[in-house]
Amino acid sequence: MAREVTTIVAVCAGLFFFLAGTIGLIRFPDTLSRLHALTKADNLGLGLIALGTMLQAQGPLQALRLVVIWLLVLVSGSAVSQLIALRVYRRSGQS
Amino acid sequence: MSSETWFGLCGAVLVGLGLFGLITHPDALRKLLAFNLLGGGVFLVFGTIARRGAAAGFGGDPVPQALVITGIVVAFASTALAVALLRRLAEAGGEPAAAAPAPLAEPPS
Amino acid sequence: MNLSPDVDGGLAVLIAGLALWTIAVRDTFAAVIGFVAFGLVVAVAWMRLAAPDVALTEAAIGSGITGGLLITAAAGRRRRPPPQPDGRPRGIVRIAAATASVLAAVGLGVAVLSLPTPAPTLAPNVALHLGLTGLANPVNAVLLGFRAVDTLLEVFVLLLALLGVWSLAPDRFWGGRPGAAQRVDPHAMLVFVARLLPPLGIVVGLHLLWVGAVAPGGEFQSATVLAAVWILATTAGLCDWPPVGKPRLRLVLVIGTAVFLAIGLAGLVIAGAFLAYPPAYAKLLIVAIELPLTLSIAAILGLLVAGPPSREPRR
Amino acid sequence: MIAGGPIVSPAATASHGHLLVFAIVLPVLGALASLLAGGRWPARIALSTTPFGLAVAIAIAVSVCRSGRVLDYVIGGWAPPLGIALRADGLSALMVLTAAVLIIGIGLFAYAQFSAPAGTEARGSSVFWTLLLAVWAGLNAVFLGGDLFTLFVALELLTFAAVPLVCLDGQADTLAAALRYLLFALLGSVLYLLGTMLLYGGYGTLDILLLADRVRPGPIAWAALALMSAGLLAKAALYPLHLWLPPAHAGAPAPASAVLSGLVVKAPFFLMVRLWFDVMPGAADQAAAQLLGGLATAAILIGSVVALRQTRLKLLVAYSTVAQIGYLFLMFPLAGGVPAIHPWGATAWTGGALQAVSHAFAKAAMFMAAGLIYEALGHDRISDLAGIGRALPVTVFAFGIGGASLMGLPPSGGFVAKALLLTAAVAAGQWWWAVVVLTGGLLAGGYVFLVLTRALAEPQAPIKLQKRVGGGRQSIALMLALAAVLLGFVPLRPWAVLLIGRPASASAGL
Repeated sequence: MAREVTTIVAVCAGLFFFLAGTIGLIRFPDTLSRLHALTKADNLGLGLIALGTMLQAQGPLQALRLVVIWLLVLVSGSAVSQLIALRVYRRSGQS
Repeated sequence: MSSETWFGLCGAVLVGLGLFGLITHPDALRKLLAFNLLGGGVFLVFGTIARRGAAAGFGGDPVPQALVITGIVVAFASTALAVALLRRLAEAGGEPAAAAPAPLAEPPS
Repeated sequence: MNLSPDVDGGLAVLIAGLALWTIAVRDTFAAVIGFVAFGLVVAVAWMRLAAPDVALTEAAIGSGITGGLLITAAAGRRRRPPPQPDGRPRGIVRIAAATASVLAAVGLGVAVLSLPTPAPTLAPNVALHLGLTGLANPVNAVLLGFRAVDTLLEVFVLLLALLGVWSLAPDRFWGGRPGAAQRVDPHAMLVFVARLLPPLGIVVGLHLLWVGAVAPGGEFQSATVLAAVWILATTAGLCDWPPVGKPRLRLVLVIGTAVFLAIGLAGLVIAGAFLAYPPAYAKLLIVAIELPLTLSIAAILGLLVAGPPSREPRR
Repeated sequence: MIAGGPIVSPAATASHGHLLVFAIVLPVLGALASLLAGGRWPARIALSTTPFGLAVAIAIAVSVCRSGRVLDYVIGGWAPPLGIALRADGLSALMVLTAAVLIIGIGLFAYAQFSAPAGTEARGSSVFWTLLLAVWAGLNAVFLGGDLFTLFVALELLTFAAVPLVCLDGQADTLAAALRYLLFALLGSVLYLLGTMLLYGGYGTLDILLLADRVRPGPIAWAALALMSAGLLAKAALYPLHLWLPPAHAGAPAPASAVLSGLVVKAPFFLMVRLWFDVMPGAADQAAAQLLGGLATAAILIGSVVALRQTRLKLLVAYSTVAQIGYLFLMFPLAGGVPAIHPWGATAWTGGALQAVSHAFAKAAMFMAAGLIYEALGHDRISDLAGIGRALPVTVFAFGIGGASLMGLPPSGGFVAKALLLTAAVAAGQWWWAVVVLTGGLLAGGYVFLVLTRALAEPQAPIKLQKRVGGGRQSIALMLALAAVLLGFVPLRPWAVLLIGRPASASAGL
């Protein structure tokens, strides 16, 4: 029972962060602040959802897979936001 | 309405949208996008038919599922060849627009 | 998954909406982004249609590599916009196109609704003969067993598409390397990722190939992951595309189809028919086909993204 | 029998069935080898593959004629509906043979143009020979495939082999033509694929023979027929979906044009025949067949008139292809519809098949001749052809007798084909198609004579040839044109072979 409740709480919290990130993406004025809203919220949101679903996993191997997925998204997300930010930075230097 | 019917009708809508885009968009890259949507719709119809054929403990009929995999790969190859043609055309100084008048719009001369 | 059909209805509407956006939006780049999102949602739809093999393929090829290809093409156009086409098609063409499209969609919808119940299916037939292929994944049994000749011809088609792409090169570049010359910045973020991911990607790719015998996965999905690793590494500048005239590369490209054909022809002698496998060796032969096939497909997919040779070969 | 499978009665796989596999596999092997070897090898490999391919084609034809029934082969021992069968009926055997003979002719013709200079690997030659073999494989797969999805893959194979042939020269206008061709072809394939899948959803098989038993008129059959026909018509360039063809066929190098116009457009036509006569003879009603006939009429008349107005020779020949494709589709209102079997059906069927073959030879010869003229003069403006008849008499003669077959002048293959269509139209009481056949012949006469009178005219100043054109290539063009004429000398009776695989009552009228 406690497992189920933890799962629900974690996934709902994760969804909240996703929602916040999406609102930030739409509402914030410039690329850098959008990026800031998106990455923070999404990394945390996905982490919480992974945590919640891990409790429902059948066996440690499946749980491990969820952790790996989260780590992969973290790596690619941070890399991509670095690249976008770098490009914005260079462009602003030019103009 | 059952799940697979939803996706089947969605496939029909995609076919219509793709067809419209393919005929009316003047830009060849947009035509290519429309072609891919059209293909996606066709594959969803496959998916509907596969799902309806669930039997013998399989969640769907594996034959159409296998055909879709073949279809997706062939569609990718088509897109790659078309993109290469588009880029080469842009380099050769030809205008991509010339390659893509709406098929029905040109007088036969 | 026991979600109600309403969820699938919502998914279907979302897919149609993304498609509409892709068709209607003015900016080409935005349309491409719409298409990539479309592909990802369609992959979810394939999971809901109980077709995980197709979902993997759609996510990897239909959305992933195709999306990457189209994004690159659209981005190239942003830098150097094409001359504006002389006006949109005339009104009458648009009306005719709209009529034809609506007719096609409605006719297809009617046909979908009048599909017979109970639906005709080959699933029991596949189940009955699955054991003879030595595989437990029915989709791969169809691709490499019952309908192997389709797959054989399809890989040959992929090879031809690559030759077609190469043939677009100007004469002086024939035999040279595709893509622009790379300059590596060892501290760049992309290089870091490109060093981090390949080992994992290769493990995942080989895993997909291996489990394909019993679970979702197989040569196409595996090859796509391997190709993606290759594309990432070359984009980051860690390695360069090979010259297209290189004999060893040609061998890698051809070997999948060649081995497939050879084992198929051997079937004429050992099993009495082209592409027949004796049941005792079926799984062994299929693995012998799959390994070189995955290598060839991965190489072809990667080079299809790389495009025609664009640098002069070293003589 | 094999793999303990689902499997076939021994009678189902005929003893010479493996010939069908070889017909497809042989060119694939050749293409793989030439891609692998590179350098000067592709031409040699392609040319040394052709005699074997011809031998296989002859063996298939002999086997079908001798046994008098359909030759078939079950791949992997997995019988349809689970597996895939290859089949050769009379028409397939004829088309496979035509393809083999033409590929040899085109290969020999191309050898002078596309043999690589020593040492290096040239782009054009390497690509051309590999693609030529691939086109051959695709054609044989289309003619022999017994499964609708295998036929889809074969069509795609043909598309990917044909499109790059259009833009081998890399000029902006041929690249644009290739792109347009590709888009039309892709639209055609995807519509065909959709129809295929609907048939599977409705009837649970993709095998042509099994479908023929199971298909019933209804929304699914109609939707499938409409979608697949629309797709195939786009690929066959039947009016009004013909706009891609003239720039593509006229822009390609001469041997490639000969392949594209002579053979490649016949593949979607062949599939239309399969679809309308084999898969669902009952589903299409007379109105649909009359609609196809109407499109065919428009193609013949508009294609011919536009050809008359061309100022460039290669474009004229290409528009003539648009018109001649129309003749092929006259077969549908005359040999098809409900009820499918008329006494005159066999006459129209034979006429359509002969038109496909004689046009293949005649058009290949004419494109070769046009290519040689272009090479010799450095241009192909029709108004400036004067004197070429004296400079290249063999070439102009080849063009002329190829054209005679297109016009339907006796004795030629084109004459027999058109006479059969005419007879069928009169016998069917559908006299309007007879008028179309005759008018089309007159118009063809117009554009052929237009070229010939210019070519045979006395030049004002003696013409200077840009380049010497060898006698070998001229005589190959001539031989193909003669082949188109010789078809007219074959007595009618042996053509009954074409009806192998047709319902028994269909052969009554010949």
